[in-house]
Amino acid sequence: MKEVAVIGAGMTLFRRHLKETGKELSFLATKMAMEDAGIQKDDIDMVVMGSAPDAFDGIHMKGENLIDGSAATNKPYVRVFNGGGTGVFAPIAGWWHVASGVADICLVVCEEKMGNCYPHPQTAFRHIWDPILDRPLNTNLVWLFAMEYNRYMTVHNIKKEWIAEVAVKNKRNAVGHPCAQLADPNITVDDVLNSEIMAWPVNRLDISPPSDGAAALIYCNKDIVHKFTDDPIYVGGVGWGIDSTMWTNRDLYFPRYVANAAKMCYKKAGINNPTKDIDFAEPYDPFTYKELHHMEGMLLCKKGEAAKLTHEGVTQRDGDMPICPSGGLLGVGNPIAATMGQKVCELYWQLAGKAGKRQIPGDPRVGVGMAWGDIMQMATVIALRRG
Amino acid sequence: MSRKVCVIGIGHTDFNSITPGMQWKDIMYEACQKAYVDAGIDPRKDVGSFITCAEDYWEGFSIFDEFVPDQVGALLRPCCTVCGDGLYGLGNAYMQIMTGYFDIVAVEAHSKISDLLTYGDIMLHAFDPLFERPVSGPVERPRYGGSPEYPEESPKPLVGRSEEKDRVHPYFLAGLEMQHYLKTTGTTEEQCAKVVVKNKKNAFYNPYADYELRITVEDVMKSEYLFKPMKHLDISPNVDGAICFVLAEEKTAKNLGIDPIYLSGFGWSSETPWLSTRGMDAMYAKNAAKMAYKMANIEEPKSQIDVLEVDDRFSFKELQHLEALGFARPGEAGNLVDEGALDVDGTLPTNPSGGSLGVGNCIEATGMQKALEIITQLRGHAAKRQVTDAEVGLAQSWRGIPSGSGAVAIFKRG
Amino acid sequence: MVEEKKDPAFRLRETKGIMSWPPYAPGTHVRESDIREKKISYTWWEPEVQYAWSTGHAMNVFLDGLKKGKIMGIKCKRCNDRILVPPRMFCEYCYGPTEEWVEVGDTGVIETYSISYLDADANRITEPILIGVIDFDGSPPHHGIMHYFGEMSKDEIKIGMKVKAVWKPESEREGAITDIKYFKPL
Amino acid sequence: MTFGEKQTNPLAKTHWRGDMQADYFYPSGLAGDKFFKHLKENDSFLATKCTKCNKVLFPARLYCEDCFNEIPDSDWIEVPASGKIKLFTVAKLDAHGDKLKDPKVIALIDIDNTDGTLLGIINSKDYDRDFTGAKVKAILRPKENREGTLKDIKYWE
Repeated sequence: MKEVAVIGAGMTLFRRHLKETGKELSFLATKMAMEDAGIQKDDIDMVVMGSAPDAFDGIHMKGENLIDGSAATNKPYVRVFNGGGTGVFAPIAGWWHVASGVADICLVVCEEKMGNCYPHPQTAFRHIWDPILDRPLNTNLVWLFAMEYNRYMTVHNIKKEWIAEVAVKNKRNAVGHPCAQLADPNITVDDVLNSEIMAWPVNRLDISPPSDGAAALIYCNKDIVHKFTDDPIYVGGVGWGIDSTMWTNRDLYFPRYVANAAKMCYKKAGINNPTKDIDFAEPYDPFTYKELHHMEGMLLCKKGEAAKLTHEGVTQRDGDMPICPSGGLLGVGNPIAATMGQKVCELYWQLAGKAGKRQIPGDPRVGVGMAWGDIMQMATVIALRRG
Repeated sequence: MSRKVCVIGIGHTDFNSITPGMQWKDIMYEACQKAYVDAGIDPRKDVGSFITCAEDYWEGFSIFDEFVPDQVGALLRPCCTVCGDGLYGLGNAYMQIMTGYFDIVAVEAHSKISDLLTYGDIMLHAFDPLFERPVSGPVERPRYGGSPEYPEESPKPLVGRSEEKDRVHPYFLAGLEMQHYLKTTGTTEEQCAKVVVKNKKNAFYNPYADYELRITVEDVMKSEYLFKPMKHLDISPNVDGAICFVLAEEKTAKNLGIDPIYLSGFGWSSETPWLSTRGMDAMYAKNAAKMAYKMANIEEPKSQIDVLEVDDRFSFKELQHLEALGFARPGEAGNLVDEGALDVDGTLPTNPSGGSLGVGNCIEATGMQKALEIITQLRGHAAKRQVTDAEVGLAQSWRGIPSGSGAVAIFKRG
Repeated sequence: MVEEKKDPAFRLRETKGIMSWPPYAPGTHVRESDIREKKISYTWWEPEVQYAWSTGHAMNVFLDGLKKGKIMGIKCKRCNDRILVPPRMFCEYCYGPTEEWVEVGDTGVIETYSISYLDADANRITEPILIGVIDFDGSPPHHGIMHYFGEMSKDEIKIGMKVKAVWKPESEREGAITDIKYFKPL
Repeated sequence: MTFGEKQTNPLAKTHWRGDMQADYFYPSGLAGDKFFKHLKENDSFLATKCTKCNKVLFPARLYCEDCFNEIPDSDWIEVPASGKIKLFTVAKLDAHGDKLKDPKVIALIDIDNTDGTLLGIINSKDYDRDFTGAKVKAILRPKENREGTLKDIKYWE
């Protein structure tokens, strides 16, 4: 197995609607990553595309449509997909392209254009449900999360106020992020609690917004990394796993699939004690409670304790265990697959000391990113380390 | 020290034009269970990772990946979807095994295309929305109508005027490509017809094929032009079916007591999605083959490869792909079919399974169906269509209209 | 358009080297009003996307049961007679085939729920929908289906509440999940 | 048989109807927006020149996909809305697989002064003619009816 290093990353603006086509967004992100790494199109051996449902962009086999924007014309190119998990899964697929020795330099591009689905991407989300059991009930995606939120909150007896603090933290963290869609330096817990109720217990500010956007990442293998940097960032380990399709046949209070994926990743990355060995984490936070749910799944705290840690400020950027220093999905935006920008690119920027205003103090060495997808069943975890 | 990847189990369902009584989950389960039995493994204990090859719109879900794990045995295990042909799945499985993370990986691909009622319209949905799709017809739904409910504050925007009533079937693009191929290489329509006759005949000896036909070149030539110069019989009809492969690292295979068939090379490549600048010369197959030949150490494909399964969703594609893969110079693949070289007992047996024309177009499982036949041939289990002394086989696939992407896989008997 | 930004080519060159990453945020924001006022050009398309999924044997029995006013499950005998509801022909835990149909009864407890002010197209509604997961009495813990709740107010609903199905009259049932109107307090 | 039991009753329900219907809105993009706004006001096309690859890309693009460089504003050129038929086909089926009332002649047209092509409908009912190489020009809608999409081209002749 070859060791894999990250040598460049790029990311576009995240907004509800962007003027650029999907191809153009991919191009802008890819070009930024290529400039960061200092490579040309010809240097790239293989390309991995991560993009979530075709039903957002409104292009069947949309991977094919994005080829030219991803510097993949006349190159080996493959698209991988697992719903919301794609944002971290595409970099995992890129990792195996290099780790297997098949490619020396691999480009990973993630793109999403949710604004194309009109009037609201919700129309596409209707079709993620089981066609026979769920769709006839006129489902709305938010229901799923509201139900999981409620189960989690009730089983652990957690106050909604504490969960709302996640939104406050992330939207404030996003203030330093040039791509952020919903950064807000002045937001308070009351704002979140008093925002419109969408599907109790989920309020409007508990949800990350649908966005357009793209992100890109470039890997190379350890043998050639000296050509690009003296202080390389390596992929320590990866993990992914899926739970049953039948989500009504599991207890939703704890994401056991996240725990499985995290254990796989930590084992490979040599992380024996997650709370100690990990300096900061980027769990997937499309909803406020999800960040807490995932912290528990990623074994960063005991079951039911994540909200308390948040309340005590441990997860702030300057806390003991910074969580979502990028601003996460709640602050920066949620273009499903392109959240690679916050979940993986951010790890690289933080570890390489390139995070600017968002930089976490104290010389972080190990960061973990995580995404979650499908119908509350898919977990993808990646660990990056310095040196 | 270096790892090698081999195929230790294959399983498939029957291929049928429709599959009533079986959900997509059921056909996937059947194919996978057969493959696990073939390999003699328990998926819940032995398989490290699972891959499915699918595209959402073919299946009817916004996120098809959700509806995969239970029936492939991947509960609480690593499992993912590769949006591509089955051969892309095999390549990714190869890479996963080479990383050392896993010793056994299962790859599944299937077609449940009979679930989809608007096949043509979905294929049009893959065309570029700005510069290609509007040519096909009206922007508003011609037949089914209806729109989601628009909120008052943001009513439906101006959608644009249309003079036309119907949308054209996207296979017109294959008609254009066929014309390009015939024109640039001097291949004749009769030569394409001979491909149809050969593949439909081979399908008689393949128990799982669904579209065998006893016809002559004249019958094909008399069939109606649907997308001139493409005739009705030049087009492969759609079929349902599922296929599963179990790949393993060499040592694991030997521990299981299996005679390995190596996946010794794979490759894939994508041409530009812009029809406006694409060459239409199957450059994707050329590039993919180059990558695969290099990996498998093949310098003289014509003499080193014994049996071939190339993509033949449209009859001319078989000839075009043979040229792109380096088995004939441009314009000469037609002579091969004239000489009978492509027959099962010829010098270059091509599509002994019947190919897509004989078995049916299995959408994303097309490459897997090809690979399935190669494995069957290399194992010597192909009965009446067995190619003698097959040691090395090549499977090639194309992702279908309107893409310019394709993959190649090379298998060697151990 | 919010603002007509510079040529992106120029933007890429100009900003190179700034050490707050991402160093720049390429992309041109479009507001909803820009679309309505046609400040940007766009193409519209309405695909026809129609399906007829094969139901398969397990779902057939389940839907047929609903028509008769029964909720059907199936046993996996290798997994301690675990009852799978909704049923399927294989068990995801042991990967073996399932057999022996059982009726699980139409009572259960609320596993979780939500009070929704959104309809399927994300439009706001004033009368909330009560929706949640019912864990059937006749099935193993945490095994059930999603459905509506009725005859209870949003203040009364809580996790753990006992509920029972309210069926449509037999003549109106068509073999669908909507043959159950909702679940009411027991 | 891999299952404990299978469907044996031919009268049992076999399928469940549903859809994935949604409406789509595709912004024309940075390059497309210029292209279509130009087409709305003029009877010609825009193309872009990649000076590095020495190619005239049509339709106009933001970047050259081969060398992956951006194309500056100065390399945008105007080209006539005419060309030569490179390939054509006579399509007889509609997207549902039924016969079209009138077959359509669809062509790939080499646009003059560029290295690109465009798909177009040829306004002709002569289904036996070989159109290859024929010179054609785009017949556009009257300016007041143009919407800034490819639909502004009525057909080619």
